[in-house]
Amino acid sequence: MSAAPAAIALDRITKTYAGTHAVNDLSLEIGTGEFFTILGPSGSGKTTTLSMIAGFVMADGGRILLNGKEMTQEPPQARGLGMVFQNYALFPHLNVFENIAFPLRVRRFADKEVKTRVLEVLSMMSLIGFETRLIRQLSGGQQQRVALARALVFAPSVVLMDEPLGALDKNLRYQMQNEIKELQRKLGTTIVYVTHDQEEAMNMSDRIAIMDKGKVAQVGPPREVYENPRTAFLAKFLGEANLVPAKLRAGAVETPMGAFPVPGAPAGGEGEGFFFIRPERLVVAREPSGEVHAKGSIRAISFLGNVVRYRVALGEQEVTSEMTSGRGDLGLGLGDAVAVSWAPDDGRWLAE
Amino acid sequence: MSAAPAAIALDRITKTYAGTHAVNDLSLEIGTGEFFTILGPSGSGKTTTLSMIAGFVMADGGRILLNGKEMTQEPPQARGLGMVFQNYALFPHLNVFENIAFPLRVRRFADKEVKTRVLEVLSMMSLIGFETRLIRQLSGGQQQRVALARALVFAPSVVLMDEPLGALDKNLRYQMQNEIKELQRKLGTTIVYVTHDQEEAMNMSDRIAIMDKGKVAQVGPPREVYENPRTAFLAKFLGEANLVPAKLRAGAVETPMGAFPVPGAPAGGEGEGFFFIRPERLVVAREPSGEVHAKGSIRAISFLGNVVRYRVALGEQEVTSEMTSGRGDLGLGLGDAVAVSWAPDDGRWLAE
Amino acid sequence: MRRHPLSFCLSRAGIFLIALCLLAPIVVVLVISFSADSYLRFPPSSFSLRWYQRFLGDQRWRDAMVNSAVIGVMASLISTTIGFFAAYALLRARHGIVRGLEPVFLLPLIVPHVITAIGLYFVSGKLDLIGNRAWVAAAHSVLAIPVAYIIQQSALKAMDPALERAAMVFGCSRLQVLRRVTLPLAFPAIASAALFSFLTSFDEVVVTLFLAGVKAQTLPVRIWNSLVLEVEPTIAAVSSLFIAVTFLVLMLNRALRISRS
Amino acid sequence: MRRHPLSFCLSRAGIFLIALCLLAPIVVVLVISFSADSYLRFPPSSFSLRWYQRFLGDQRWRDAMVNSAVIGVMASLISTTIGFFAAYALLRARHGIVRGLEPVFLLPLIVPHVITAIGLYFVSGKLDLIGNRAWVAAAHSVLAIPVAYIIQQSALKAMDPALERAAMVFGCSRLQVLRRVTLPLAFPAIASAALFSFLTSFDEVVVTLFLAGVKAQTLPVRIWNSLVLEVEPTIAAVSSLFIAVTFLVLMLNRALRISRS
Repeated sequence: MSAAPAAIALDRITKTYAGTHAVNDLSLEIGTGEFFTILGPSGSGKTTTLSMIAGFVMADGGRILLNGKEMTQEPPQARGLGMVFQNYALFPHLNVFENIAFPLRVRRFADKEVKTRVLEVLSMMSLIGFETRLIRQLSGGQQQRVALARALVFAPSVVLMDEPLGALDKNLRYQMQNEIKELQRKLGTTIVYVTHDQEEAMNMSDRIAIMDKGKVAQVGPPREVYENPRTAFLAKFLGEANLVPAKLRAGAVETPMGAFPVPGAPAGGEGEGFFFIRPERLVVAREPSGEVHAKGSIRAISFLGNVVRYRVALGEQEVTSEMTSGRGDLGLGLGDAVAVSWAPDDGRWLAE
Repeated sequence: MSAAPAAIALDRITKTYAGTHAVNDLSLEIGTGEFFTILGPSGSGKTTTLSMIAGFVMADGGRILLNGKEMTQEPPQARGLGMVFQNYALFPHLNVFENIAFPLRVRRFADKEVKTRVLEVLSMMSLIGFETRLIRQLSGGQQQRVALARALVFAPSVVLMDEPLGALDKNLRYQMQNEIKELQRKLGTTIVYVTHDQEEAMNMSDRIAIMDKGKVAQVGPPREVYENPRTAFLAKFLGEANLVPAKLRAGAVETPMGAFPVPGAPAGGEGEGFFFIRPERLVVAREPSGEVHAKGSIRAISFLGNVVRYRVALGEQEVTSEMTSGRGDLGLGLGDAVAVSWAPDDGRWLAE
Repeated sequence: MRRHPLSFCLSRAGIFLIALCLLAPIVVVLVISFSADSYLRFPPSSFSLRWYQRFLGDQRWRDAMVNSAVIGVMASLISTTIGFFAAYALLRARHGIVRGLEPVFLLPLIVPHVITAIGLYFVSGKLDLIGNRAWVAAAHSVLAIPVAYIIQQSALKAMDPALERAAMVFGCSRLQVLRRVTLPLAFPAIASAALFSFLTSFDEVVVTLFLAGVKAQTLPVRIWNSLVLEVEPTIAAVSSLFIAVTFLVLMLNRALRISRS
Repeated sequence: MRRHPLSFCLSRAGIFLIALCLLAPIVVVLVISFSADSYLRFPPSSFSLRWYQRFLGDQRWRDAMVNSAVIGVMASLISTTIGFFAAYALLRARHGIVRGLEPVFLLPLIVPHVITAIGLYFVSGKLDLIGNRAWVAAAHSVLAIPVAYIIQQSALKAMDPALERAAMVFGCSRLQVLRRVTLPLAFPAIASAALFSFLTSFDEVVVTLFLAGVKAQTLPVRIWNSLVLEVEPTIAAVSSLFIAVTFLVLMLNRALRISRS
């Protein structure tokens, strides 16, 4: 760990509502300049965690440090954070310029300085010419940009974002993801991003924390969390997963489809759990093509555009395979006998 | 066309609200037993179209035929359709049994017959044991099943579904898609399904109609609509698309990336438009691998789980490539010089 | 422990003070009603139930109570029915003309009661209806219809329109939709409307003073009239009973709401 | 063309009929006010403005108008301020005790006005405040606070709480949040509350009759008192003016709302 303090350090924070733990003994360190995403199902505590960082909700226990300074009981206005809200929370009684100038006005910046700074972010966000518009005269995408400009105008070192793209449609959403990511890289801002959209989380983040029931279930870079989930919940929550009930015996897993070696499984261990493999690692064909395979028949084929999804019955068990849609199809039909093949490295053992 | 009348025939129907066409001169034929999906952005008229089929909204012009019978001005209760509503629209003052029995009670079925039929669909939907529960005591997924059971209990030949899975989370949603699809295959019901989720539409439908501005922009099986969109709007709306501004000259397209032959482009035609290719058809590598290629440098790499997305700058132009995430990556980094290759068959010419 | 700044304590004290001021008039009436003094005096020197006995032993007070109850029930039935009908019809009306009538249904809430009273008085005098209980109930309905309309209209508005559509798709005619879906779902609001219409009639003074004559005197009017002659704590006793009935009706309303959710 | 079944036509006719009944009392008053007859009579045999002239030429009526206006404005200021403060504090209170006070703020709406009037009368008599305009205004505030509270509370409740949070994150103290965000956004509701509080005071009869004495007689009380003595169409003229003021205030409220959205 470096000598500089973490941008944000949460040290065993807890928040209880009506006797149930919304957040339970949670610790996290977020580095300066990091794009850090908190992902989780609704009710997992991700919004409560963000609210505690912002200061809207006070932790019942534990400590919150921002750039090394204790902030646990400080009100929001003392924390100096930028924030983009879920539905933007732009002030409807102010025009675009005054919305963006708000943090500067409150800080009593001179008019001249306010003007310079606001114009700077306006041009950064391609909003020149919109200064005197009212918020309700803007499209969703423009409102998003104003919210972003307001969060950045006073150059805070940390910006919190609470599902900022939730209200935009697919195409605009993807475009804004890239813009935010590029902006963050350029400005070196630390971003804490809350979302329930996994693709968004993987596309933008340096690290992802997946929360479940008030705790962090796993933290790490997107690829690591995707490829090596620690539990069956994580495997299913991030991406699609085949989870075949299995028994571990002498370093190999026994499944209804047969017994396979699995890398990384505890050599001497025994127990019940799952054999886990991602759909895109399974190859469906008339003949086996990988080192490991199982035989079965096709139950369903769905064309999903960029991929084709096959559901294959292997005895009682059903697995899903996803393959890139080529020109024409593989000539496979419902009920056809096929082999499902994979590389031994692609399977994992998950003890529940 | 077969001798039997279409399950649903819309003949040039029009609906105007306050001077603007919500639906404009729309014609469609939906065959018996077909799973037909209407897909479109919000405001495209898909909900209005479904409302006119159901009879909630009367068409200003045109004709609606159900199984060959003119129904244009008939009220909903005369049309004999089943329907699953967006938020289920289950009756909160009735229990599960009476909710499902509702269509039979209104039709004055004998108590015994009601019981037999309701129990039959209850078991089909795995809802045995829930008969006396109130609706608010059920989970979202269970409510979905009750709504489905109520729509099917009187064996209507046509069932309308208005974003029935919109309220469910990702995993349950996918499971219900498969269940509905299997049920429909077993019962041979004609289904008209409205959604804005493209993956759902492609996964379930025999045919998809994409609506835009009150009109049907394209109709066809999922693969056909995905691979051969008729306009740039359609290419972008269904799936991801690279649309490179291009000029057509003598059967080849001229783009900022170079000039390529394109199959299916009008041989003698000239004009402005787009060169269109799907991201998954572009291969990024250090060396060219396909018959056609362009050289550039990597601008962004995002790991999205099952795929890795590369944004590659080709001069002024940027294209996106999506490749299945293999074990390890290709060893490419930001700024690396790469070649983007594709098969000539994969590109298309779109005249706006 | 959270900190309580001075401003927080001050604002709390302020809230309690204002609440006290709002409560004061009612508390005064309740206390005086249990007075043992033979004239109005606050605080009373000693307590008794004598004024309640005097009240219950007096035929004129008992008549006034019966009048209040009968007129209240009639007014409640009229206003709830008309209010439901109007709310249902106006919500479903697509046409400008009918929709434009909505303000008319709220009018008696806005127009000062004295004015409505004078207007009704002119009409009643001509028709020789002064002192007729049914006519007083009808006059009260003019004031209670807006209340019944608002309560039922907001409930109907909050109802998911997809529920009525579902009933139609599954085979119901308009009347069947009303009977099988709309009425059962609106029941709590209908009950509320009935109770609040009753209270509106039960509490009304101004209009009743003009129309009741001697025969149809209601409780509040009798209180009013007797104030001029016999200023004694009986009135406080009657008033306390009056408050009790009001709260009973409100509790009933609350119980109904809770039992349905 | 759409079909209009019989039931549709009947229901339409019913709606119009009821609307007519609700309008009738007001129309009668308005028509009589323009009568040229020297006694109350409907319909009038001929029309004139004589009763308006008589009204405006009478010092006692003019005094009543001034009293109504002065008391109304005072009551409006008191109730709007207290109503805002109470709504703001109660919405933000997390603790059960303060939250539990909400019903108290609605009490004067529920308790019959006669009761509140009697209670206030007892208090006023003791303090020798009968006929004091400020005291009448304070008494009216007891009735107007619930109105001002409800209007402002629902506006504050509808306000996106993220807006106040945004102001805090961007550096505002609690007081700055109030000044920079909450007050400007609540302005239309504050104006509405002020106007409706004014109307509540302006229209009040029952409480005023007890407290006004001779000095602080308001317009509706003067109408009331004069009804006993001089039943002549002046009253209709005054009533019509009264209705006019009421509608003026409502139109003002409407204009304010529209200009803000």
